Amino acid sequence: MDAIILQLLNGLDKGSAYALIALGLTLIFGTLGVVNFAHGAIFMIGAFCAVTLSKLFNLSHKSSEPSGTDFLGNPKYEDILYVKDWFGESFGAWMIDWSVPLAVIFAIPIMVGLGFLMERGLIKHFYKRPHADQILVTFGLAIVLQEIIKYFYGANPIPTTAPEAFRGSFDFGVLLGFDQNAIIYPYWRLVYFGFSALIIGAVFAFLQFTTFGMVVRAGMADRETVGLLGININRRFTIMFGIAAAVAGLAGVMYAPINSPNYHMGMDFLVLSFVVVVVGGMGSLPGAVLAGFLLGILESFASMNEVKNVLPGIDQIIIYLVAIIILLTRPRGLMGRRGVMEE
Amino acid sequence: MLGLTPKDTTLLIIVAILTLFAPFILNPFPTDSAMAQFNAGYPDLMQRFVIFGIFAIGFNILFGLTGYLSFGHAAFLGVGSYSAVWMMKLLTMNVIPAIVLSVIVAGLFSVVIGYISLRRSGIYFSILTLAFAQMSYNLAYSVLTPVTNGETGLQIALDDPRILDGANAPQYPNLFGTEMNDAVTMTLGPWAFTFSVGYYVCAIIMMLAFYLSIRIFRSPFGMMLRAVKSNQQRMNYTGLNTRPYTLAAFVISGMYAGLAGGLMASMDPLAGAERMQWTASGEVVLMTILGGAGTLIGPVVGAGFIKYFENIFSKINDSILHQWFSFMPEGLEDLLVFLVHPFIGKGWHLTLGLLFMLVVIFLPGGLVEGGQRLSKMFRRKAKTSDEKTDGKTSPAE
Amino acid sequence: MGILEIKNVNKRFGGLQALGNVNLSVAENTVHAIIGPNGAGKSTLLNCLVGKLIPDTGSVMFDGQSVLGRAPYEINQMGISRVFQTPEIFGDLTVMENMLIPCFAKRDGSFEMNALASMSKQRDIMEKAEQMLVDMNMADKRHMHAASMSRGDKRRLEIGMCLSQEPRLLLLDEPTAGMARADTNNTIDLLKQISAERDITIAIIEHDMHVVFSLAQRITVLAQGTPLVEDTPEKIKGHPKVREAYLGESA
Amino acid sequence: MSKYDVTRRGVLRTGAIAGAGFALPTYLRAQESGYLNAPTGSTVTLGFNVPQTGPYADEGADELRAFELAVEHLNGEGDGGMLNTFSSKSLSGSGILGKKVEFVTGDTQTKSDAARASAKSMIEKDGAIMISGGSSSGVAVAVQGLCQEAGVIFMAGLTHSNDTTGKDKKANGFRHFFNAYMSAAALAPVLKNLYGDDRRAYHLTADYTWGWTQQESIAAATEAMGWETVNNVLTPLASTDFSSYIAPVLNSGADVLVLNHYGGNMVNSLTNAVQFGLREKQANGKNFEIVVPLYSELMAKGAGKNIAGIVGSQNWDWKLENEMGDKYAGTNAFVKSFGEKYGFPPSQAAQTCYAQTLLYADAAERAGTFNPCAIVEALEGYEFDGLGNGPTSYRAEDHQCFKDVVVVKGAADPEDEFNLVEIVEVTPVEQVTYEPDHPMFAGGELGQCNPGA
Repeated sequence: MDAIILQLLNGLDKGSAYALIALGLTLIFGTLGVVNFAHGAIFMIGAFCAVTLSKLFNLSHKSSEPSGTDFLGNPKYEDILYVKDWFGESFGAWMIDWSVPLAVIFAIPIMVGLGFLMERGLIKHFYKRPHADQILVTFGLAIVLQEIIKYFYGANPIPTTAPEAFRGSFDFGVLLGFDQNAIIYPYWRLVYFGFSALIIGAVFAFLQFTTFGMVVRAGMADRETVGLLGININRRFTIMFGIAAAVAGLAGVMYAPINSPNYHMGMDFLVLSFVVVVVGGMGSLPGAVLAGFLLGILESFASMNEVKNVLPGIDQIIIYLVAIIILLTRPRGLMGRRGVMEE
Repeated sequence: MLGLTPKDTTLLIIVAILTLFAPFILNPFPTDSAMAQFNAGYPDLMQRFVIFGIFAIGFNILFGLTGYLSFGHAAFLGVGSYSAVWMMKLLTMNVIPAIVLSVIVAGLFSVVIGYISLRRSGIYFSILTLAFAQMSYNLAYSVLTPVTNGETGLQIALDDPRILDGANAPQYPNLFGTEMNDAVTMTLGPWAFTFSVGYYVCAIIMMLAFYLSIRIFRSPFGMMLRAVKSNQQRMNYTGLNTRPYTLAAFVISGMYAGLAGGLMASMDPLAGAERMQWTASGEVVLMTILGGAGTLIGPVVGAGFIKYFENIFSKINDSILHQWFSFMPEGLEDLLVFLVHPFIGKGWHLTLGLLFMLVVIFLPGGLVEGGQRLSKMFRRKAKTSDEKTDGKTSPAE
Repeated sequence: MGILEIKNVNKRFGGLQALGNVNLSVAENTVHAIIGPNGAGKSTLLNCLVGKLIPDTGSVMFDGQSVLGRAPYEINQMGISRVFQTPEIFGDLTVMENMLIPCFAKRDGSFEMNALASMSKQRDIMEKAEQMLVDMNMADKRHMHAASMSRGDKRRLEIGMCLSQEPRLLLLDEPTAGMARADTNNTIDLLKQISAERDITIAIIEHDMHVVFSLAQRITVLAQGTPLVEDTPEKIKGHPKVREAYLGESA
Repeated sequence: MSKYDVTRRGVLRTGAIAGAGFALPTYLRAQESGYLNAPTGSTVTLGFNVPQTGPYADEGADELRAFELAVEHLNGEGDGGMLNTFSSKSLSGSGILGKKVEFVTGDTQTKSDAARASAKSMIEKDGAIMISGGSSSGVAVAVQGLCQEAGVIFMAGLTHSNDTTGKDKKANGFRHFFNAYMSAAALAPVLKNLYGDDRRAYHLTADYTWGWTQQESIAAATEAMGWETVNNVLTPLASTDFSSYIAPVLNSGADVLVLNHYGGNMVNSLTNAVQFGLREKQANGKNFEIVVPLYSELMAKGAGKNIAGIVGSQNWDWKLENEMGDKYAGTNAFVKSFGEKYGFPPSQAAQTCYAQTLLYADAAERAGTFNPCAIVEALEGYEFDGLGNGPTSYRAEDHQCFKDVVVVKGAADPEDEFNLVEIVEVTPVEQVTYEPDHPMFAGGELGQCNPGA
């Protein structure tokens, strides 16, 4: 029982990451009709915003007096952090400790700006082109973006830590009356889950309750009609692209402490997020979220020993197996609309 | 000739000449010159050009004609490779049974996957094929290791049974005794040209495959496939059942992939699981689109383009750069090396990514369109009067 | 006994009764029009005939055989061809190829694996398609991309494609919708000619009374999913129920 | 054998044309020398095949640096590095057999296929006479097989699977790096000292060949000293998030977690395990411990603070000579020339690649020819010292090097990024030696050396 609760929790947590990425992908697809293979790269860049901020905070100058010798026997000078110089010892240390949450603020303008730039500079010219062209050009862009990151940060993962306060794990088991250590879950992952829920909620609320959102939703349903109403749908779509980029970017920022970011983490998530989106149904936001959680939970359960003993290797294929079963039983995924991306 | 229109015959002949003389064409630089780095006329790469050409030609029969975008075609290539290596382990090192089996097995595999995946269309179809291929890859890498030898890939070993081979039979892939690795090198002054048996076996098979693809493109069947892409609704209301047409196209292209896989294993008896990964499936999509989907020659051009980058650009390193620019003054040399450095060697992905973007942005029809534009430009200059709208008979060339 | 017999057909979409007890008989070699205000169920009825929708109850018999539960292509092979409201043609193909495809479908059935057959060896089909192009007066356009033609030409092509299958029943769904007057008249003339020259039954769904009254030999008026009246054009013109249905709509 | 016959049959026919030909390219004349790619000019070409793209690109870059350094030293440039400490004195800094050493590089992409394509192009196009490098066992085994077929020497880079010199061993292939069995044999006594002999271990194992051989080795070695293996869970290679595998560990009755992962898998699984707070927990009344049998500097860097206190094994460490004495001579010489050139100390991958290059060059020098069969003969059973690992021998039966294994631990408070791991102990070679027919290495034949002509 405790094992099942644990995996359910884990599935929700994994699912929240999937849902968040799929949500951004669906926003772009649903509003602009563009298949964006660079979405994973945006997620990756988000994670590198966290890395960059933490590197900025760790910028240092050398002390004037040597404090020992380095590995070659040359004198070594201690690094003195600028943030500590400028903001004082304790506040500087706090800033470094909290660099990931702080990076959220830092990342929003960067990601929105990147989104605008991508949409205006590239994607805009591809609205009327076939999906195959969109895939190719965004895939090319994804490669370029990740190679740029690799050029500056290397191929090795870069450890990025959560604030001290969120390290360690929370013992749910005790809360629910199980033994100690039966159900433990890391604080930061719980934070991530909450953060995802917040972002997903915010996106839905934005689309549901603002006039801007209403127009965009109308545009998702029928672009031509909305265009005929004299509303400048293009500008709104640019903004939507920015928002989608920000959603993916923030997902990346917060993901950084969970797994050390590396330059190809976007590609790792790309296929998965497409599967999530398609299982949810192309163009359906609730579908994307639902599918994200569903696949996250199923993946968690498939990695349980009890399951793996019966079906060896099931955790290798569960996502794809579920995708096949769902697509064969529900032609347009869980909540897809007729006629979208079927031609 | 051969049941082709004069135009197609010309194309076939041009391709045949290019393939047969590839060892010359691909080695334009003297072996000792600095530019020799760009020579691609060595057996392994030439074999790869034609093998991936076959793969892309087959993929194009599905994608270019019917518009169904499969993201899992590498699975058939992988399955073909595995069957070929198994054939060479169990039966004989002669490549014929290996290649035949790989085509058959890939065909059967694609019947199953195609039958299921073609119940859906558009992106749903793409994801179904992707899911099947990824499942095959993941399983081949782990649980199926007894069959696939997992991470390392399936290799031949000295103690394999090979029941048809006698004691003195060749130990490497061969065609009735002639080994695939045999080669003749011709030296002409500073130039060296290598003619390998394996390459010519691949090349002849590719020409056959290319010829078949022209026939398919021009046949009523090919027209039906284009009709599927154009308007499925009208197909149905014209009394035509689209499902068998698409399935047939899927299986044909799966068999092409199997053939490519079998050939790959025959040239180098190893079958690795990575051949089935989604990136490998993506690669053939890129090849086809880059060259020009739906055109006859485009996929082959795209395949050559990508393989050239992968094999030639990745091998350029800084010391080679320094050699190239060594005639320049020191500072300028360093600057140039610094500027070029991110794009070569380990940066070849970056160059490839940029090229994808440039081609798609400026040449929506792929490299073939680029070629057509160029030749049109020249023709227009040559004789402006001879402009006719005659070339419209068929968009597929 | 008509060539097409529709009996007691009902179709509901959720709470909406789209078709209620439709009974209709189309006699062989006539032009039969089905008219009715918007939302009268004309398109639903048509979709039930071609296999796109399956009615909840009732039967649809074509030449003594039920069409229900068959796929569109099977129904087509039985001898029913359909012309769409917006012309459905193979836009990426040439006009000639558009004409060839139905000829192949007529000769070879719903699927034929002729991947290595040479097009130029298909003499009979080439000639037939060529003849149909001539008949449709578009032989000069044979190398054009179908998508680049005018709407009227597309309509003519589509009708030609249907005819080259030698159907026994031709279904037309508002064939002149969105057309200029001249194109509409051309289409009327074409259909008249077809009806006169060929052994063919035509069922036409139409809004435009001008078209209906110039073509139809019998007219069924559909309102709220149920046939109101069925009669000759002359009688329909003055029928009070029809006026009511139409006036009610326009008011 | 008539493999890679570029030459034998080639020249028969080209003889006629050769009248017009002059300046025969260096690598086309095998039939005269009796082996493939025999260098005839004033240079000899080595092929360095390392991952330049993909997750192991940084490790590949470090290997490449070491190769470049080795080539420099062989050609008499720089300070000579380990040439000065190497027990064999046949290399004089004038290249190999008087020929200047040149090299070509390629990208393995950490894929068997790509690695073979790249190696083939070096052999066929550039005339490389030896291939070295690599950062994973799958690639090593695949390229080793190719080199055997082609008839050139393969000096393996970083490859840790038992199979490389076990069931997939080849006469033309040589491995300097240690293997999973040695890791296990070296770790077991240290683990016993640190954590006692009554432990219950939970294994997470990467679900591919290397992972399995390592898990098998570690389980066998730890069980022999009294540990119990509670569970072994295979994790997909493509996993990036290991939380669902880590979550049940604490409640399984285990008190040690063994991570049989490498590279990105290891960085992520360790990060996840530490995230779950396993290291602060108690199980069975003992502190919960994590073991990572195969360590590397780059992985340590990727995992950051999470590695503090976690034990593992290495082939070599740059602090070896400083901390463990003169026995490991060569280490400091190498660190000095590498550090001065690149600004940071070399990784174990760099050291193994550097040593392999020197060993090859030395073997050629001693054999007096580049003929692979002569080199095989020169390397088989060869005993040497001064390359940083202490006295080492290349066993003739399986072409595996036997030397001491370094057991390391993540530093709790590293003074800089070069001191992420600290040396716990060096397990002497006797403890890690096994019989050539040990069941974990059985199956496979070395076969005959192949000179390719």
